Amino acid sequence: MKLRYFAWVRERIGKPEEDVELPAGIATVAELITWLSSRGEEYAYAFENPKVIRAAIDRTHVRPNTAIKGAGEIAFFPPMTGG
Amino acid sequence: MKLRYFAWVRERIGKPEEDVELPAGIATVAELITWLSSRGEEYAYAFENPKVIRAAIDRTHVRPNTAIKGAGEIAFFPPMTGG
Amino acid sequence: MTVPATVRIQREPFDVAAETKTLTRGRTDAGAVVTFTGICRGAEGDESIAALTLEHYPGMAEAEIERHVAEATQRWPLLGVTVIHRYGRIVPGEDIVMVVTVSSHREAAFAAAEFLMDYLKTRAPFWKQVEKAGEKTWVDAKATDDAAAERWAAPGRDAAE
Amino acid sequence: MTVPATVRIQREPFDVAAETKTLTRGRTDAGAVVTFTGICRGAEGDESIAALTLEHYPGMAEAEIERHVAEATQRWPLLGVTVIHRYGRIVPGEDIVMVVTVSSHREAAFAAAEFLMDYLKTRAPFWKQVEKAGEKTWVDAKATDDAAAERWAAPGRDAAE
Repeated sequence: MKLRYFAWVRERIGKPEEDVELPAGIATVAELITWLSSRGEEYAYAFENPKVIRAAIDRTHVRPNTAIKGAGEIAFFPPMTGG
Repeated sequence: MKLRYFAWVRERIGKPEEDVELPAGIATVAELITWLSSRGEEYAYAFENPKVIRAAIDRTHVRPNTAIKGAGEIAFFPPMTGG
Repeated sequence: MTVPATVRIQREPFDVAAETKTLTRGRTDAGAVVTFTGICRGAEGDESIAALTLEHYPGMAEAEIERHVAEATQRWPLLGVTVIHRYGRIVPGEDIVMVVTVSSHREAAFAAAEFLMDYLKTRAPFWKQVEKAGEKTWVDAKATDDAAAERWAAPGRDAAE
Repeated sequence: MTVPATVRIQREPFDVAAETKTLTRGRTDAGAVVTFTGICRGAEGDESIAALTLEHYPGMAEAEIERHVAEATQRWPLLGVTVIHRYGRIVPGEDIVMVVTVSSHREAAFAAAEFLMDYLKTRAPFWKQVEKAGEKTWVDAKATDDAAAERWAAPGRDAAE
């Protein structure tokens, strides 16, 4: 599964994207965040406040309880500040 | 006193402006309209529905019960349709 | 600080882009620019429009718009405002009126532009005559425009002011 | 009838006047044009800003804005919409984003432009980094922007949609 990171999430993790093999039992966006946080200091730092993290599956905004099954690309980023 | 007419008020009366000598006892805009209406058919036609007539004294919108004392120029016109 | 405010009543066409540049050129405190342009349409329902002719009350039109521009600069933190209203004969596709508002933030720029347009529609002494199939008729004032202008009224304010 | 709708995400500057002409040229049903331009300011409070750098999520940014443009054309009787959002490094005085809406009447043009700007601020995947005194920091999302976007939400609508 392809993961993409933007803005300070990208800076904290130290890379813009990566391919990961998910362990069994990770069903939702929130569970994916919890698992990523356990992968190292940089991830723990990026996701230290999960409430502010936004996610998109295949380029559509999703909520923490959205199922990730079938996702091609999941992105994590801070609240948007465009416009 | 100088009177000015605009749009269909002007067309119905047949002139854009005139100077009039007011008889005594005309104190408000509404009274002025009543007096003008009595001056001839064209005035009666212009002011046949006084509720839609708007007025300005010295280039400021006023209401029917506004006193006309001291006015230099009084204008009558239909509701505005600019913009 | 005085807010740059320009009001012009003219027969000639105007250039919204040039007016906008005049307001924003050389300043870096502007974060939001809203422009409104009102254009003469070529039809109303099924009836085609040959032209509009706008009559105005010279002197009062400027004064009335200037009063509302001054009110807008008091109600919202504006950095600049320009209002231009044309009069005379205007054919479909030609511009009639423009408003440009400049502010640090978008809310003020949008609100002030809408406020000014609502007031121009209902309070500025202009009257539109429309030419359709060789006949000229005066355009009726719209209740929806009065309602739009009403939403800006301060409580207890005299409706004729 | 399909409403002409253009969404562009680009590094290059844009020309609001040219984009407006593209939308209105040759048509006489347009009665109202509203443009919004968002500009990089040179200061925030007492601190001067050297530049903004905008990061975006390519592909999603276009798709997300296109979805909201489509929603705007369903909610209001629009005759045309153009949205252009820049990315990359932008210095004070330069434009960041523009929206043009065209309609027969002003209410629809104003409402659609405000709706699109509120959504761009809160939903389009762009992130601003600000350079002040040699330091780069990510701009925090504003609660006021979220509140502004909320006012357009249909009742019962999923906040994450």
